[in-house]
This record gives sequence, C-alpha cells and structure tokens, in this order.
Amino acid sequence: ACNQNNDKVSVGIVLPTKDEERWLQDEQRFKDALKDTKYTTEILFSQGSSAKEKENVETLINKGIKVLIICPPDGDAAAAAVEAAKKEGIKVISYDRLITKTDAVDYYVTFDSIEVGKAQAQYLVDHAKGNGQPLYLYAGAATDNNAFLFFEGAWSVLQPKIKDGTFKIANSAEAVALQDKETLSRDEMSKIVGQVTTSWDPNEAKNKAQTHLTAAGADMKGDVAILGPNDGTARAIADVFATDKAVTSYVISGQDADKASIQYIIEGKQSMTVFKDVRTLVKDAIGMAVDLLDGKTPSTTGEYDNKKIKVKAKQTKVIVVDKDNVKKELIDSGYYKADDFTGL
Amino acid sequence: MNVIKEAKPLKPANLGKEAKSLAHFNIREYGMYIALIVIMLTFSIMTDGLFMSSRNISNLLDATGYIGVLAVGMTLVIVIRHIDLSVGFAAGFMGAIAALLLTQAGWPVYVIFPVILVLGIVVGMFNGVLVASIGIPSFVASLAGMLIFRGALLQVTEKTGTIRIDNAQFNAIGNGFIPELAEVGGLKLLSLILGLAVILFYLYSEFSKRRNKIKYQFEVLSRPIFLLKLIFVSVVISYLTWILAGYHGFSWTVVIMLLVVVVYHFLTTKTVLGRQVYAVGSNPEAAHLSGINVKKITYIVFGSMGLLSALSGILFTSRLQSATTTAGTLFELDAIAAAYVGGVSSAGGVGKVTGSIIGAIVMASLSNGMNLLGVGISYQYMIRGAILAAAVIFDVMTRRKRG
Amino acid sequence: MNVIKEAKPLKPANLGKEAKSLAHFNIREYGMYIALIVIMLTFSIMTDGLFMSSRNISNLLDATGYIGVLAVGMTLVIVIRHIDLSVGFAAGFMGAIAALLLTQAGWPVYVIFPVILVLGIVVGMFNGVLVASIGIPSFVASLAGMLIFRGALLQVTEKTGTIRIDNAQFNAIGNGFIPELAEVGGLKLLSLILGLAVILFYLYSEFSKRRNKIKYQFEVLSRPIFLLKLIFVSVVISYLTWILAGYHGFSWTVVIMLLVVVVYHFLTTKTVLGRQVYAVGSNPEAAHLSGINVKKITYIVFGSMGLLSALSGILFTSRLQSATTTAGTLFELDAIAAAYVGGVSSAGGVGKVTGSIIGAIVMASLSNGMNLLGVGISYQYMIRGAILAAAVIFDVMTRRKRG
Amino acid sequence: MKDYILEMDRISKEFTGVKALTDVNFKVERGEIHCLIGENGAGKSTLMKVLSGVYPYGSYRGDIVYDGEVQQFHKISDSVKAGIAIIYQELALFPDLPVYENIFAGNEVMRGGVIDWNRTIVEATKMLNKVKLNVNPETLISDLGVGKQQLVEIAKALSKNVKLLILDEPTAALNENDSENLLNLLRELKQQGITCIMISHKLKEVIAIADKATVLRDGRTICTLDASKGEVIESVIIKNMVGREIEDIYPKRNNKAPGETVLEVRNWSAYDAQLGRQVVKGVNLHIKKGEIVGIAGLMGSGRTELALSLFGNPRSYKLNGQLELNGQPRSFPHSRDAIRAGIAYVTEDRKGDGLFLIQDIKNNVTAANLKGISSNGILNDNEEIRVAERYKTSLNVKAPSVEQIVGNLSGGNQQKVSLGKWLFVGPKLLILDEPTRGIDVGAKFEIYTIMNELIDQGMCIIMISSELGEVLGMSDRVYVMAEGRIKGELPIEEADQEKIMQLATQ
Ligand SMILES: Nc1ncnc2c1ncn2[C@@H]1O[C@H](COP(=O)(O)OP(=O)(O)OP(=O)(O)O)[C@@H](O)[C@H]1O
Ligand SMILES: Nc1ncnc2c1ncn2[C@@H]1O[C@H](COP(=O)(O)OP(=O)(O)OP(=O)(O)O)[C@@H](O)[C@H]1O
Ligand SMILES: [Mg+2]
Ligand SMILES: [Mg+2]
Repeated sequence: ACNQNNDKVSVGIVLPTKDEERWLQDEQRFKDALKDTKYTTEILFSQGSSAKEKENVETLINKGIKVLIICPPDGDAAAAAVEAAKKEGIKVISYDRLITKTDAVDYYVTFDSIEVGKAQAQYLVDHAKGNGQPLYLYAGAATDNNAFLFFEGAWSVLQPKIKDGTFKIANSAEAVALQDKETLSRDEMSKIVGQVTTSWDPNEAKNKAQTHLTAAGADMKGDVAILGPNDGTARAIADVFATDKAVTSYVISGQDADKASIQYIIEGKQSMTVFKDVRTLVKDAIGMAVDLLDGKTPSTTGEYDNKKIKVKAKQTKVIVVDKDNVKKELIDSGYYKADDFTGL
Repeated sequence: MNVIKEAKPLKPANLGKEAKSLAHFNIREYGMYIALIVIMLTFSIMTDGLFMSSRNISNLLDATGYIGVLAVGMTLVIVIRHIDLSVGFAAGFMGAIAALLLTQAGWPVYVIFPVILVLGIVVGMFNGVLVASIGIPSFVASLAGMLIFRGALLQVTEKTGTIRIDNAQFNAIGNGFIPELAEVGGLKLLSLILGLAVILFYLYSEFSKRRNKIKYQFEVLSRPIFLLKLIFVSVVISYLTWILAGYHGFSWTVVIMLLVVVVYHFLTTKTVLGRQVYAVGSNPEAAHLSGINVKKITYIVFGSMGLLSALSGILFTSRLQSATTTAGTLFELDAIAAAYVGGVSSAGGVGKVTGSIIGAIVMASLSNGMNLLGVGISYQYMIRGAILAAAVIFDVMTRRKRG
Repeated sequence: MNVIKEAKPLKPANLGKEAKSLAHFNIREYGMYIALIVIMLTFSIMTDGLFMSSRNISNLLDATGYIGVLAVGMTLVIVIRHIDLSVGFAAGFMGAIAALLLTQAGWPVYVIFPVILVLGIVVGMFNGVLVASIGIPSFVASLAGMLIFRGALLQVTEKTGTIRIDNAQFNAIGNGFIPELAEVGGLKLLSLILGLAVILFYLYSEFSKRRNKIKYQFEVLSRPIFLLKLIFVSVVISYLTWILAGYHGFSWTVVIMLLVVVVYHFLTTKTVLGRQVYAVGSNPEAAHLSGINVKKITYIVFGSMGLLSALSGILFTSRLQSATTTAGTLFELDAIAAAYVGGVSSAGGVGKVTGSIIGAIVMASLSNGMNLLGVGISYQYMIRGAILAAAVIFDVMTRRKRG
Repeated sequence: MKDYILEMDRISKEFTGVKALTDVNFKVERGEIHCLIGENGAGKSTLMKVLSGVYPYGSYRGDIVYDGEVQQFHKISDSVKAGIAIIYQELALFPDLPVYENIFAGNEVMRGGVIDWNRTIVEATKMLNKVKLNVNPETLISDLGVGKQQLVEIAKALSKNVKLLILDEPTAALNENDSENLLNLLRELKQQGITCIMISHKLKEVIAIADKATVLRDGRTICTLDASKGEVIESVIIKNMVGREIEDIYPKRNNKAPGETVLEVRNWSAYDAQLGRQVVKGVNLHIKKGEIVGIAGLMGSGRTELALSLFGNPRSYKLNGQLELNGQPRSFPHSRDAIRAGIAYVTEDRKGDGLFLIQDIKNNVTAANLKGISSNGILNDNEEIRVAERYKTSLNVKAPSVEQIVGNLSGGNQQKVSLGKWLFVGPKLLILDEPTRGIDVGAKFEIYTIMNELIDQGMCIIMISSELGEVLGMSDRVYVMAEGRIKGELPIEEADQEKIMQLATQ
C-alpha cells in the first residue's frame, strides 16, 4: 500500500513474492523512486503463484493503470496475465525476468539472469586454486524457471573448466555424466537440478550440503569451490562447509546482496555475491514508464528474444561484490548504511 | 416449515411476524449470503464502486472458478466425514497432463477433456479405495497422495519446465467469453438472454413448487412474502447479468462453474445418490444397516472429487495458458476454507454445495477487494484467517442456538 | 499380559514359544522400529555404509530435531481427536520473534528462551479456547491460525527480511555439541559418559520394574528373554552413543529432543495428567463424567503444542542461524506425517510419543538417504508419499488382525 | 405340514476367535410373533444379522430358507427386497436428517427418477400415524428422544412393504407405557399378516406377546417353546436360558433401619438452554444412608436429567434450588466435584458415555479415581493392576485378564466394569441409571446382589429404572417422575404397578 485508495493509479507494479528478501528491496526502491514523480503507483505481490499474479494484474487493470511493470514468478506462465493487460492497451514492461512466448511484452529491463549465473561461475573460475579442484554445484528450486536460467549461465562458464580439469564435480552424478556437453537441454538440466536443488530453502540447502560432505571422500575436500545459487542458501551451505575440518578453504558464490550475506562477506564466510543494483533497474523501469505515460519512446540498449518476438530491452550490469569492493559498491554508493554492518 | 396445515389466508398483520420468524429460522442458511453482501457493499463503498464494476465482478468470478469447483467436490467429501488434501497437486498434475497431450501429443481439445476428466475419476477412486476399503484415515491417505502428485507433477514437467499452451480453444475456457450475438446498448445480448432464461426458470420452478405444496396442503409462504422473495432473487440475478453483460458477458469459466453447481445441487437434493451421501455422512453405521453401500458412496464421492480436480486443473491451466511446475499449490486449503465458510460441518452430514460456492466467492472477494484497496500481503493473510475463523464461529453459534 | 500368576520357572522349551507370542503381540508396536531398521540397513548397503557413519547419523538426528518435537506435541493433539495445522507458521513466527528480541532488543538468550516458550503456551492455549470453549473444529481453527501466523511472520520480517543471528549461544542450540571433556581413542568422553548413564538408568528401571512386578506376583518375562531384551537395548544405545561420540558427540539438538521425548513419555505413561489425555481421546463424554475436565485437558494439550512449536521455532532458527520469511512452511504436514507413521490413530486415544519420534526419524532418514544417493527431487516426493501410505496401511492391517 | 416363512438350518458363524453361532436351527411360522431369547452374548443379534445380510452369504455356514426358497443374501438390500425388515439393537437413524427422510432412507419415493419430497412427507406422515407418533415429520432425529426414535425406526421398517419384521430389543430403551403401545402395535401388525421376530430380555413382554419363543444359549438352539401349549412361562424360560433354576430374581436383603440423610434437594430445577425448556422442575427429594430409592417414570420424564443435574451438571443446564449433602449446602460445578463429595453416577448408556471402549479393563476401572493409584500425580501401574483384579474378582467380570479391551466384553460384563469404576471412587451415594438395561437375567441377579452388598456396607443408592419389576423388587422407597416433576413418593409397602403408572401418567 503506497498510495491513497481512490486515486487513479497510472503505473501498476507486480512483484513475484514477499517471501524473498530480494523483492523487499525492490519494493522499497520503487517506493523511493516514485516519491517525486507526479504519477501514482501501486505494488502487489504474487506470492509465487501465477494465478495470484493474474488476479493482481486484473485488479490493476481495473484501477486504470496505463503501464504495467511486472516481474513474474514464472516467465512462461505470465503470458495470460500480460495479454489481458495488452488487450486494454496497457504498456507492459517486463521487469528483471523476461515474460516469454507472447507478443504482449513491450519492454524489458533486466540484469539478465543468465549473466548472473555466468558472473557466479566466473568468480569461481577466477579464484580456482590449481588443478582438479572439487566443485560443489547447487541450484534453486526445481519448480522455478529462473533457477534454470541461473544454472544455464553458470554451466556455460563452468563446463569448459570442468572439461579442462580445473574443476571436478563433487556432488552430482548426473552432472558428471553430462560434463562433456557444452549446452544442456532443459531435460538434462532438470536431472542435475533435481539432484542438487535447494528449493531456495536454506534448511534444505543445509541438509543437502551435509549429506554431500558426508558422502565426499578426502579427495573431494581440501580447497573447494561451491556454486551457491543465492544468498540465503549460500549462507546455509557455507555454514556447513566451514565446520568441516577437511575443507581447508572454500569459495562460494551467491546473489542478491542480502544484508545478512554482506555481513558474511565482510567476515569472509561467503566469498561473493552478485549485486543487482535494484536502484538502477528501478530507475530504468520507472523512467520507461514515465516516458510511456508522457507519450515518449523510451530509449533501449538492445533486444531479447522471448521465443515469440524480439523485445526491446535495457540491460543493467550486475556487479560482482566480494570482500575487496563491498564497501565501495554497497556502502559508498549509498545502497546500505554502514552501521547496518560490523567489522567494515 | 412444511407442516401439514391449511395454507394460511393472507392476513397483513401476520406478515411482519412471518418474515421475522423466517429470518430467524434461516439465519444460518442466509448468514453467508448476508456476509457476502456485507463484504461486497463494504468494498464497493471503500473503492468508490470500483469493486462492483462489471469488469471487476467478471474478473472476480473467473478467479473463483478453479477453487469453486474444488469446493463443490470438497463439500461432499467433508459431508461424508473425510478430507482430501491431494486435490491441489492432483489438479496441477492433471492440468499438466492435459497440456502435454495438447502440445506434445497434439490431441484435439475435445478428446483431451473427456480423457482428463476420466483420469480424474480414476485417480479419485484410487483415493476412495485407500480410504474405504483399506481403511486409512483420509487425512493421511490424501497427504500421501499430495506428496505423490507433487512429485508426479515435477516429473512430467521436468523436460519442459512450464508448458506454454497456445491453443485458442483450450485457452478460451479460462479466459474466453460466450459468443456475442449482438450488443444492445453496450450490453452483450446472449448473456442477457441467458440471464433472462435463468430468471424464467427460477420463477417457473418456484411457482410449480408452490403449486405442488398447495396441492399437498402443506403450509407455504404467504403470497406477499413469496412475491417479495421472487422479486428479490430476480433482481439479484438481473443485476448480476446486467453487470456481466456490461463487460464481455458470461465467461466460459462462469458458465462451467454454474453448470457444476446446478448439477451438484440437483444431485444432492433430488436424487437417491445425493441423499445417500448425506445419510452416510450423518451416520455411516446406520447407512450401512439401511442397505446403503457405504463403500460405494465413498468411492463415488472421491471419484467425483477426482473429476472436479481434473476440471479444476483444466480451468487453471487454461486460465494461465500454461501448465506450471507449481500448479495446484495450496488449492486444497482454499477449497476447504471455502467449504467451511459455506457452512459445511466436519461432524458430517451437513453442508450444501451452494453454500460452498458462496464461500469460495466470499474468500475470492476478500482477496480481490483487499488488492483493490492495496492492502499489504501480510495483512491479507491475517484478515483472511480472521474471516475464516469468524465464519465458523458464527456457524457454530447459530447452530448451537437452534439446537 | 500381566496376569497374577507365579513367575514361571525357567523352562527352555518354552522360550521359543514365549518369544514368538511376544513378537506377535507386539508386532504393531515394534513394526516401526523394524521399518526404521530396514530403511537404515537398506540405505547403509546402498551407500556402502556411509549412511550409518558417525557424521551422517549426527546430521540426520540434528535435521530431525525441529520436526521431532512438533511430532511429539502433534501426537497428543491427534490423540484427543484434534489436529493443529498452525504449528508450522507458529514455529516460524516465534522463531522470528526470538530473533528480533535477540538482535533488535538485545535481550540475553536465557531471558528469550523462557519468554518465547511462554509465548508459545499462550498462543497454543488460544487455539485451545477456540476449539474447546467455542467449539470450532480444530481443522478450521488451526487453518485460520495458519493464515494468521503466516501474515504475522511476514509482518515482523517485513522491515528486515531474513534476520541473521550471530549470537554464539543461540546458534549452538541448533548447531553446537555438548562440551567435550576429553577424547578417548577418537571418541568424545562426555558423550560416552552420557550414553553410559542412559544405559545404567535403563537397566536400573527395568530391574526395579521387574522386582516390583514379582513383589505383586504378576507374570514377568522369563529370565533369559528378559536378559536378551536388556542386552539388545543396551547394545543399540551403546552403538548409537559410539556412533555419535565418533563425530562431535551429542549435539544440543539431540539432547533437547531426547529430553522432550523422555519428559513426554513419562508424562503420558506415568502420570495422572497423561492418563487423562488418553481418556479424553478415547471417549470425551465418559471422561467428563469420570470427573476429568475435558476442556482443561484440551487447553493443556494445545498449550503443550504451542510450547513445542515455540521450541521447534527456536531450534529451526538456531539451526539456520537466521529467521527467514518462510520459516515453518509445511512443518505441520511433516509433523503430522511423522505422527501417523509412528502409529497414532485419528480415531483418538491411540498413539505414543516414542512412536512419533521414530516416525520423524524414519521420514528424515528417507530424505537423508535419498539425498546421499542423489535421488532426484520429484522421485523423493513420490517415495515419501508412498512410504507414508505404506506405513499407515501396515498399521491398519496389523491393528485389524489383532482386532 | 406347517407353513414356515423362515427356516434357518444349521447356521454357524465365527468371528476371529469367537464362535458366535454353532449349528443353530430356527423356524418361524407365517403370521406368528416369535420371540428370540437368551443371555447376553447368546448370539441372538448375530443370528438376525446373518438373516438380514449384514453378514453376507459366504461368511457363515448353513442354509436360510425364506418363503420356500433357499436365499443367498449378499447385501442388506437383498433381504430388504425379499420383504425382511430389521430394527437393530443399536438404532440406525441419521441424526442430521429429518424424520421423513429417515423413514424413507434407502427406499426413496421417486417420480421421474427424482425424489418427490412432497409425497415423501405425506407418506411419512401416514407411517407416523400408523405407529402413533405425533411429531412434525420435518423434525431432525437428533431433536427426538430415544423412545420416539424407536418408533421412527418401526415406521421406517413398515414403509418397506415388509413381510417379516425383526425387532432386536425394541423396548430396551422404552418405559412400560411405550413398551405396551409397541406390543399392541405388533399385535395389530400380526392381524395384518406380518410375521414378527422379537428379541427381548424383558420376560414379561415375551410372555405377553409370544406365540412361540426360541431360546439360544452359547450360540446354540436350546429349545422352542409354544405358547399354545402353555410353555411360555417365566420358570421354563429362565431355566432354559441360564441352564439352572433361579428362585428369586430379586435377592433378599437384611433389612435395617435407614440412617441419617445423605442427600437432600429442595425446589431443584434445571433449564436446558439448547432445548430451550425446563427439564427438571421443582424437585424435592432425599435419600438416607442404607436406602435404595427407586425413581420410576415414563420416557422423557427427566430422570436422567435430574441425575445429571445433581452430578456436576455436565450438560450445563441452568440450575436452581438447594442441594444439601450430609446437611451441608453444596454445589458441584463439575462432575469431579460431585465425585469428590462421594457421589457416583453409572450412566444409562454404557457404550456411549460410560466406558472407554478402546482401553482395557484396568484403565476403565481406575479412570474416575486416578488419585487412588497415584501419588503426587505419578501413577503406580502395579497398584492399578491390583485394584482392577480386585474388582474383576469381586464383581465376577468374565474376562481372561484385566488387560482385556473393554469393547470386546459382553454387555453384562461391560456393565460390571462400569460399576467397578464407580465403586473404586468409594462413593457414599451411588446413582444407577438403568443399571440392567439390555442385560440378561443371570447378570441382573448378580448386579442386584452387588447392590445389596453395597447397602450393607453403608452406601445408599438411587436407582433410575424403567422396569417396574426392578423398581418394586429392589427399592425401599419410590419416587415417580413425570414431565420433570416428582409426582409422588411411595414407601415400598404402598407401591404397586398401578399406583406408579397412575402417577407417571398424571
Ligand atoms: N463383530 C463382532 N466381532 C467379534 N465378536 C462378536 C461380534 N459381534 C458379536 N460378537 C460376539 O458374538 C457373540 C454373540 O453376540 P450377539 O451380539 O449376537 O449376542 P446377543 O445374544 O445379541 O447379546 P445381547 O443380548 O447382549 O444383545 C458374543 O460373544 C459377542 O461378543
Ligand atoms: N440429546 C437430546 N436431544 C434432544 N432432546 C433430548 C436429548 N436427551 C434427552 N432429550 C429430551 O429430554 C427429555 C428427558 O430426557 P430422557 O428421555 O433422557 O429422560 P428419562 O426420564 O431419563 O428417560 P429415559 O427413561 O429414556 O432415560 C425428553 O423429552 C427427551 O426427548
Ligand atoms: Mg444383541
Ligand atoms: Mg434416562
């Protein structure tokens, strides 16, 4: 609730869920960004359900929005919702996650999920120690399309390094079986993800990490690399690896720059996180919306193929944050306050 | 109220009293309708009428569809003292199968529907066997079913992830409207005709019921009260028709939901099968001793639940134009909540399908209204919880009063 | 089996028969243990002994903790013919409150624990009032509670998102181990002592029970069978102790879980209160007329459920070293499944807390073993569903056989 | 050649471990009223369930010849089709459904494939008139008392075009008056050519109505008695039932002068908010040490309600009036308080609210006095077994051990366990509500003997009973209740059946 009840709302925003910290940040930034425009907005959450998402979109249409900024929990299942908006002549901006297989998307502002996965993997590659380093793979929820995008990006970077012997996969028989394939089909990815899924749940991540370390022989310990899918699960996994004496050091990725993980990075418990400066993305999205409302054509930087049309897009670079640049990227840029953390 | 008595002659002095006693006697039955009206009015006022706009009501009813049909089936399951937690993922699973048959196997829609519905019946019957023949408590049996369907849904969508459907016919079920013949002053003609037909049917059936009762010399409502009732209901139906006709008319979802309700209402009130369901719910041992095949009824009720799960899955899949990997999550709890808000009793034997559908609409109205008002999601959960509790407390209180 | 008779003199020919009749009589009770052993052996073989390694067993038990304590409370709730669906989010909510008190208000851990546990009791009692005094079916009451707690959890974590905890004391509960005094041949000394103490206590109590029975001239097990039983149980405990002592020793979670089980086992089998709970479960009206305060018992059982939810919330929060926005999702179903696998009956009056904890370990073993084997998530769901169904079918079958 | 409507030939039926019927022969002539009698657990109900298809063909051995044909009833509806209607011992009605629907459940009135509710109501009303039950057919069954429910059951049976009507203890829950009405109804039906099999423990009724009576004992046919030959008389029946002669059903007691007043209530009223009416009105009553006070009355006269209102008021009536125990004014907010004060109440419905059927004998015996086997809230298991053994022996409960599940015991033994439970609280005042309902003569005698022993030990007993013989045979004083009021008090010397009935029907 960020506006008075009865105003006509001009920009509707639908975010995937309030259960993940990442979207709380987005909500906050949207609220901040809109303080000084003349347009009103309303933000609704879909709680991970495409059905609720559709209801939200319908509600916003009823409230008379002109522009819809939408980030779907499932990019494939959001078409019905945006097509309903399109029918009413509403401009649709796909926010961060691309809505696929429909022509009802006008613009796309994004960090590019595949890029996120690549950035995570690249960090592991850059910090690899010597040859034959054990690599632990983890993925998001097997039910979540985005988890596959992240994994796809990561695989594209990791696979060559596995092939050349820099890494050896420690915790997935399916991945070992497929390690010579450069690009994986959805089905093949499913097999791996099904085996190393965290369901985006830190507890599940912890359980998995514990069993994996139990199962791993001494040759799979020592200095290890871990593909942590997001910050919440990365912390849980890191906790487990930190307590195993046979693991001498680990490098673990994450994403979202959760406050808790920033503290972990400061303390050296988590190696990196992919920081998506939501402010930039929000600014881009709102800028586009305002342009559209003002009747101008928003500027874009490229195009994305959503398997039906090419969507005009504006891409924002993700920022890899680790101990070295955490202060600069997150504190000095004003994203977080310094006194939220200790030991900076 | 059917006491064998002469139909009372019209005495104006009595009218007020009659209306009052009527209201008192039926408070429980009408409670839900009153609650619905109160909720609708409140939201209408708070949203400056936006809530009651053609478009919003149309959206609201469409969003109720897939939970509504589940609630109808769940009503009967609860009436026979069971519960089915597996319906959510069962719906999701069968929606995904439908999507696969459509996109991968390329079957035509008119073949897929019956196949999926039959599959639903089979799946439901399987639950019925576990419960009735092996004697597992339905709560656990269906909890196991829930896990199994969840796994199965993941399994079938593993290759593809979310399955997009771009078959217009299929997608019309969840998004389309009945064809427009013409537009009369901005209103859809066919929908108007449909509404009119419903009203005429209602009037006809009420009059013939009354005539019949008078023939049997039962007490009937006095004429003015009777007419008042007819007018009131007709106005409500007209209003709804008018509202819907002002947007795109009746959607297929609404038509299907109405059809399900009408069929199940008829089945439960007018047929032997339906009454046997209530007999089993009221006292299973007595039902057995009265020659009712309790197992058979249990199979049928679970089979019908499976059928409606399949229908729900189709409606949902069509509504999203895609089968998702998480389709069906928590549908069962929404359906159960709707049934309880609609006045079903877990002690068995009590509950109407019409009540449950109203319950589903009440819950959907709450979500919709709060969304319109921009109420935060955390408050939405709490308010829905509180309303559920309040509805059941009201139900328990009024029932206790009547004894 | 307690018939007043002379303790039988030892006759070797009888032994086989006695053992057999014993096994037959107790098949249902021991069924779960057998199932657990079968599952453990299977996984051990499939994982080349990895499953039974010190570390894995330790991890496994720690992962069971927060569901285990819920299952204990849920057992009593189901025994008195109710259900509590709100425990999951209640646990999540109270874990979040604990985290807030710790990180924002800066309260010390030893104050927070009692406060949260008392809060749990209050919250549980509130459910108890809805169920016992107002008479709402517990299914709906707790469904409403579930929605409310979910909203409340979102509400309290709204400002902060996930709340990270870096209080070592607090985190030790879910991750730490009891202090090591010394290490003896790679084994933790204090844990060994603890294990030994448990065995001694067990032997003492068995011997005194036997002595007492002989004093009352009741029939007892013949001496060899008795000794066999003692040796078997002692060996199992020793083995477990040895396994755990080989890793980090007993974790606090395991100690807490054991404590909860011991206390509840004692309460349910040896005290008036426990007996009253089972009396209420097997016939509420008769219990009332026998002078048992059914409402009070209902309050107490729901209060205890609330207490254990709070404990579960603390264990879980501590385990993750943070309170998340989705903490508690579906815990209730895991706990209910554990209780049913452990042999509780929804008809009321039947079910042991020891059974439920074994049920919880069975379910956790399944997940753990399948993770070790790298079984895909979709199969994991299906297998867990199938095992749940199988457990209950077995239970129903053996019960039917014994009549 | 006699015209048998039913011949059951060498019927045997076994439950896991229990031989309920062994080679039972049972023949019923067309148009007669045939009583089936025997002790509890003799197999009467089981035999009738075999006949009606509750236990389907194949689950028993032997032949059923009905209407001249060998029958194989696979399910209940098969026997219904053949014209057999049965009213079971445990009533088979639907509490949430109205009377008219109950009457036609399983036998719906149809028109064009749909139920015709209007005609259903009309037909139901006819049936109700037939059984002389004057209630609105739209009343829910749960709003009717047991007696009326019994009549609905009969109406239901009659609606099925019945040739052979079977009643399993139809009068067990009825008072004399209603029982008499029922018997008259059966006579009328006999006139209409309906054959009737009735199971009853009330010998008086059997003698009054039976053309023939077949006695079962331990699952075997003992003999069939013929009224026209003067064989259906008490002494013969009892001898065949129990296999020995019993001289006096009501054992003699050493008469002593009653002691001081134990309980006295004055102007005692109870209002049932759920029913919305007064169930007990201005009752005055007292009982002295060493007395058995009988409370007689018709069904629905409020005797159970009176007892409940004294015993901690479990149904939450609104109470009014004074209650004195041993001269002290008292009130009991909960049954527990009444128990503590030394009152015990053995309920009329032992299965419904008397016993914990899934628990064993020992848990049942100690349930109302857990203090007695515990210290500081901790139970002593061994003491519990000892207590239970004591009552098992002294009350002569027939069971292999005190760890036997109570649900598996026969009615009489259940009643004894129920009695044991209440004796273990060490009451000064024992309220027995229908203490011998549905119990065979042998067990009755034992219970009466126990009552006398208790009186000798200085207890006093209020006995609520619908069996006038029992009231007259056991009481020192009789109160008669009607419509919630005490209509009169009679010393035993002045009491006889006529006087009691006169007061009860005032
Ligand atoms: N379902 C059952 N399972 C096991 N045993 C049973 C079952 N039903 C009856 N029995 C046993 O069969 C025997 C005959 O029971 P039945 O009910 O026919 O006796 P009854 O003559 O009707 O007694 P009562 O006068 O108490 O009604 C008894 O020993 C009883 O315990
Ligand atoms: N559960 C109930 N619901 C509705 N009415 C009831 C209920 N129990 C008793 N009554 C009514 O209360 C009145 C008195 O009850 P009840 O028949 O138990 O009295 P009683 O004198 O003990 O008779 P009985 O000899 O049958 O035990 C009757 O009118 C009866 O119909
Ligand atoms: Mg019987
Ligand atoms: Mg009574």
